[in-house]
Amino acid sequence: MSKIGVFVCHCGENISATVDCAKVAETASKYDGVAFSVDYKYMCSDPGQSLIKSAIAEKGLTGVVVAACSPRMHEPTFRKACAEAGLNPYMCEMANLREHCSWVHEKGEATTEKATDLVRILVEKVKYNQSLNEIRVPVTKTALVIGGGIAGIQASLDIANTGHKVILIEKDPSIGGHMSQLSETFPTLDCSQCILTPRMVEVAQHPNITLYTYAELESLEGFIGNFKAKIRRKSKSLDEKLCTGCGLCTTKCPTKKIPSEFNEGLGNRPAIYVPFPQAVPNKPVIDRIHCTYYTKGKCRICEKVCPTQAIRFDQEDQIVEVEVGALVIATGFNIKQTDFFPEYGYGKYPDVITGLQFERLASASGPTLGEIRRPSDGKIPEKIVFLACAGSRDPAKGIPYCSKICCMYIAKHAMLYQHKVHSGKSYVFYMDIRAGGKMYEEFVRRAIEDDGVNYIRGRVSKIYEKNGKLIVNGADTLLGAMPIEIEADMVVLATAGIANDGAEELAQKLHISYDPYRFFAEAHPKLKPVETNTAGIFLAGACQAPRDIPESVSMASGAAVKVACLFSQDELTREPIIAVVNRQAPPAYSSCVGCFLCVSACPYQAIEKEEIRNRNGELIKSIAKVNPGLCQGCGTCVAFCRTKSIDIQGYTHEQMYTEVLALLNEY
Amino acid sequence: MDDLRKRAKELLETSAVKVVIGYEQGTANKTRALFVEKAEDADCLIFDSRCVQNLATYVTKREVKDKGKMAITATLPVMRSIIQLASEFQVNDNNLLVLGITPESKLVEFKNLSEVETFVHQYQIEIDAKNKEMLDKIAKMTQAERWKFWIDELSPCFKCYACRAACPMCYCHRCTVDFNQPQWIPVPSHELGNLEWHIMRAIHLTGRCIDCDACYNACPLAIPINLLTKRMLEDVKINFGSYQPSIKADHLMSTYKPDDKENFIQ
Amino acid sequence: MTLGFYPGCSLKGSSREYAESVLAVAKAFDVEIEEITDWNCCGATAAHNLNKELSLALPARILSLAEKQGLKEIVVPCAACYSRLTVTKHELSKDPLLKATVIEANGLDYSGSVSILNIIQMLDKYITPNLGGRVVKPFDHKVACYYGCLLVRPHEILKFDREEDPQSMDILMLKTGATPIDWAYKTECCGAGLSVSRTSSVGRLSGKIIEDAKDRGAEAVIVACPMCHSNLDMRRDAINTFLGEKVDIPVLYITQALGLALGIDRKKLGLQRHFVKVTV
Amino acid sequence: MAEFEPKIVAFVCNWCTYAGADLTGTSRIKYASNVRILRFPCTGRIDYMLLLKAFDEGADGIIVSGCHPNDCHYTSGNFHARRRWIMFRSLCDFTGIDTRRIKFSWVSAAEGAKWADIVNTTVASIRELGPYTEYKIVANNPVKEVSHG
Repeated sequence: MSKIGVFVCHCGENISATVDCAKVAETASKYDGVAFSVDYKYMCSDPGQSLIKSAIAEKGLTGVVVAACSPRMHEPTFRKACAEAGLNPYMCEMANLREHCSWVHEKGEATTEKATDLVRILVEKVKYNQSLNEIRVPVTKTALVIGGGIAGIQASLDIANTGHKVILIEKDPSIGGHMSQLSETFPTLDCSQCILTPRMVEVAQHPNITLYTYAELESLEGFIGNFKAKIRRKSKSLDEKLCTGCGLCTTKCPTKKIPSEFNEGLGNRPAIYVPFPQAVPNKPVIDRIHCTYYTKGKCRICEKVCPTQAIRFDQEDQIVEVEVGALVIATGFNIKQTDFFPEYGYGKYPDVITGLQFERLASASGPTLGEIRRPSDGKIPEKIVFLACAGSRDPAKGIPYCSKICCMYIAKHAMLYQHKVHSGKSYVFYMDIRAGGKMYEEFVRRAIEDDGVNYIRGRVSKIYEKNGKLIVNGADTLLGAMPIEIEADMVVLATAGIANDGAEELAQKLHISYDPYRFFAEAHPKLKPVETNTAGIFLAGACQAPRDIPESVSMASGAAVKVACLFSQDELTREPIIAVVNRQAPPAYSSCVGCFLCVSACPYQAIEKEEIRNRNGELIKSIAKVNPGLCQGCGTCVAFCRTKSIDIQGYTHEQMYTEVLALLNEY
Repeated sequence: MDDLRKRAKELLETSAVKVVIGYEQGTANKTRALFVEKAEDADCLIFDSRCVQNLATYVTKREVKDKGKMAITATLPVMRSIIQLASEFQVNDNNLLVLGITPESKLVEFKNLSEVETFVHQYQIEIDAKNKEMLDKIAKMTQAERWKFWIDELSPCFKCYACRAACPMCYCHRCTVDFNQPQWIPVPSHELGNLEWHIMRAIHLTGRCIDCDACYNACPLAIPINLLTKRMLEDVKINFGSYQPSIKADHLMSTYKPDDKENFIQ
Repeated sequence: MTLGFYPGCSLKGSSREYAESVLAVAKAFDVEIEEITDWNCCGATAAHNLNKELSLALPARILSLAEKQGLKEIVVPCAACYSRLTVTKHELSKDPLLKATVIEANGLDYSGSVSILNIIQMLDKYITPNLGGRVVKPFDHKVACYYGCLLVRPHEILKFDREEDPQSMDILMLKTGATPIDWAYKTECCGAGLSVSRTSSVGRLSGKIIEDAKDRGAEAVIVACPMCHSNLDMRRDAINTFLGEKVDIPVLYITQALGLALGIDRKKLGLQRHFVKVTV
Repeated sequence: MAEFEPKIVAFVCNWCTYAGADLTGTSRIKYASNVRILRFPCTGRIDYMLLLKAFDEGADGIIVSGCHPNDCHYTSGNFHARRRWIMFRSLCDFTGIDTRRIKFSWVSAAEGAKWADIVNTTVASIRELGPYTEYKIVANNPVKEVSHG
């Protein structure tokens, strides 16, 4: 038999002004199973809480209903008070007499009647409440960071500096990401490499960081605090321990005309290569697709010239298995290539280039050593046109979003061009200038006012080649859509920032969600920007949406703090409001029939298959099992299950059914 | 159907399967399910136009399943049921072999269930004209008329659960009606409980029912309960696209599209 | 099989030579052509700017008549007519209500079963596959293939060729022995209906087209639309005024150029009807 | 006779509509007192059987409300719920249940005023429809004896 205590709060006059609290308490005292009922001025005050505690002790209460404000306000307070008095905190429920009753209705009988109803509903519910215990899961205090761009580097360093182990994997031969390709950075124009490379070196030397370059995630299992990751270390055809990074092999390799990824195809590299001089690690890999030995079976020159015999042609990919407690995903972004734009020539004009290609032209370490020369004939362009929003904000192209970084880098490009080609003329076609950010607007104004970049508000309809010039047809919408034709020597398209290749596959491996543009989805757009819906997996940088460097870095540090918070505990505790699949005695084992339709309904991939086997290991039955580490307690599976085999603690079938009955049945 | 008997015999003789599920001559010129376990009994197998019972209902039954690998004489509705069951992990290639019977009454043996799926997908699930007319008729009634229609129709139902027993999709060991903490659906025969039972049944079958009419055929009172599932089939088509059972695809009601359309949520 | 033929107004009037050349080429390859009986205006420009239902009912009637006549496939050489008919078919296919309205208005059945071919599709389907050995007088000239607007746009509906840089005419001309040039004005506006009301605008717009063709060494401009043809050919005076020079590059329908390559008599192709003398 | 006071049961999710109703309170916006709110973790948890139960037990109207699409605390619980509602509502309609008595809505934690409005309009429309007698009559029918034999 239940012994329930009802505690009606006046909340000063907030409740009592319209609800007759004494009457509510009196009516409640007559309900079946109510052993104690009282009203009090301030239930959340110390004396109020003491009232509850002493009632629990003296009357031996088995359940408590506090009729006061919203449970979203004080549920934790009263549950804690109950726990202190030795009652399981989950035996305490709150009836919302303030926000849902006294504040929204006029004084009168109907309001008091509603208040008593609300109390009754909860009294009946509490009868079916069960003692619940917080869920505890251990934590493996190692983080896996995927992606070695600036976001991944920052996250790795921050986590490593809190004293925890980090495994950083990068799919390319070197860390550095897109930032290493940039010439100067806005709004300060400091050299990208100069600020990035010290961080890269720090990663390589940090005692807490294990760096795997040329490596990708193969699979991930487990849940927060307890992930198991398989990492594929692609073969570099090299014994890294022996290699000294002398670079002799790269100079002797006969296959030299492979478009360099680092230089965005504007320069070449050999088949055995280090992507760029400051690469970390500064050791080469063999590109097996282009290497003569792998394609034709002959050559092995690198092997012959290597002074330490470090080349390993027969090296195979290696699978490394690691256990980690959290992941930071920092796989970055990509940009649309020029061939995506039929109106600008399907990529057939060599002097129509992307923003990243311009970065390489402007970079001192680039193929032109920092001189702005056009790809077709190496001439210095006298007239250059920049097109903002190439693809971005264009629903017809399937990219309705703003790529965010282009307005700023275009201003930077135009500025760099004006600094390098004093006699040159530069034009920027834009839709809007979005320069929100510290010193950003000032930077754009500087480009326009100090460096004389011509900003034209309008779109470009077509680019074609004529007599060695690129004819840019556009309109100036500030001059009444006046048609404008510019004979340019070079055109730079600020092509849309898009999700990286393979983003979907990675998301599926990680069981995280992604948006329609394949960018990874954050758990909440405002309040959980670095979390994903899978507990323990965090996001950093442009894999979530186009981001500039400062944002990527802050996000990375944010994600690192989330990881550090997680790692500050030896065990995680979670609210026990989770789904549970019932278990029964053999031979049924569970009423679950194993249709597993709940698996696709679960937003958190928290439902797994559990195989019940007999002593001989033979499969008797497969049933659903909720992983308490992953379940967030939404209950979507509960309403879905045909056999009612899943129930959610705190909102069980019996509790909710009883609430409906209690509400409509007058006592 | 000599080739069916021959094949059944072979399968049993070689122990490729332990039981062949098919039809045999019953009483009163009716056919009934037959479970052949010995090769010599295969001669009792028949197949003709009277064989409309959905045999797929047996492949999830413990008594049959425990015999070992099964082979089943499967008409189009049976094959559809089997594909839906496969998508719900109730049958698989290791425990079931399909001896398909095409709508032209030709025997085809499928190597695996995905072949069955390919075969099944050649045919759209279509509601027959008579029932379509009935659905339209009910849709055109006023709400009060519909209420009366169904309360009257369902009133004689005494919850014998023959519909459930005949349905291959109702394979749950514990049905919601058997659940008693709380008692979702009252046990005695009562209009409201009957309505709740049939609404629940239709919802549970939404996106799973392959429209074989086994429930209706089994009902001793000939209550047109299949109209409920037919209406759901139509609605699925309108709202989420045509339903076809599929082994790999996600279940229609356990997935969603962010742009699912409705016109009633304020 | 008999191929239906919808000429539209231009091919019966100002562009008779287009019709003549289409029929001449078809005849040369024994393609049976049957004109749709009692056809009406496709509703180009006027109707579709004023009244949506009317603009769909007009082409729908043509398609209904074709169905009634038992035609499975029709060729529509005029790009504007092609556009109207195709758009109508598309709109009616996705809106059953609209379809019902239009059927009622026309009093004719419409099922949407007739497939509509533009001239390039027709040539690619019935002529070019059988071209082997038939080119007796290769059209050995540098040509600028001009597609105009309606042949390739809107892509979502027509699903024909690449809308910004179409290739189909170039590929076809290559087979006649011509050398198509790479140029920038393939799909730029010729001035279209402004031909009558604002001839000077046509002079400017078409002028740029002719100028680019000339600058890149074209000896002929190839078109597949009567509107394009009249602007580039008939309005040559206005064009020359705009350019400030006399440019005499002839403008040929693709069927005329093909006809020449096949050795068909110039008169049968209607070449004498052009304003700019066809010297190629 | 006193004016008919409809009994309305509201099934709401904890994160949006429950919080939205809290905001109605904090903003002191008044609304009709006929509604009783039942708190669920998510609209995904709301079992359609509970809605039928509410009518069984004498409710005259029902409100079902949760987070707007894309705003679900659990990302997709409301999307799943929406699919079910589409089918459930249609089936109710087909079986003659008065779907005007079930109001579905999205009310976010910021829409205190919208919550008051939803309650008020629902109460007004149910008041106009009157008590759900159709259902109540059937509910009060006696249990039938079934003779087996």
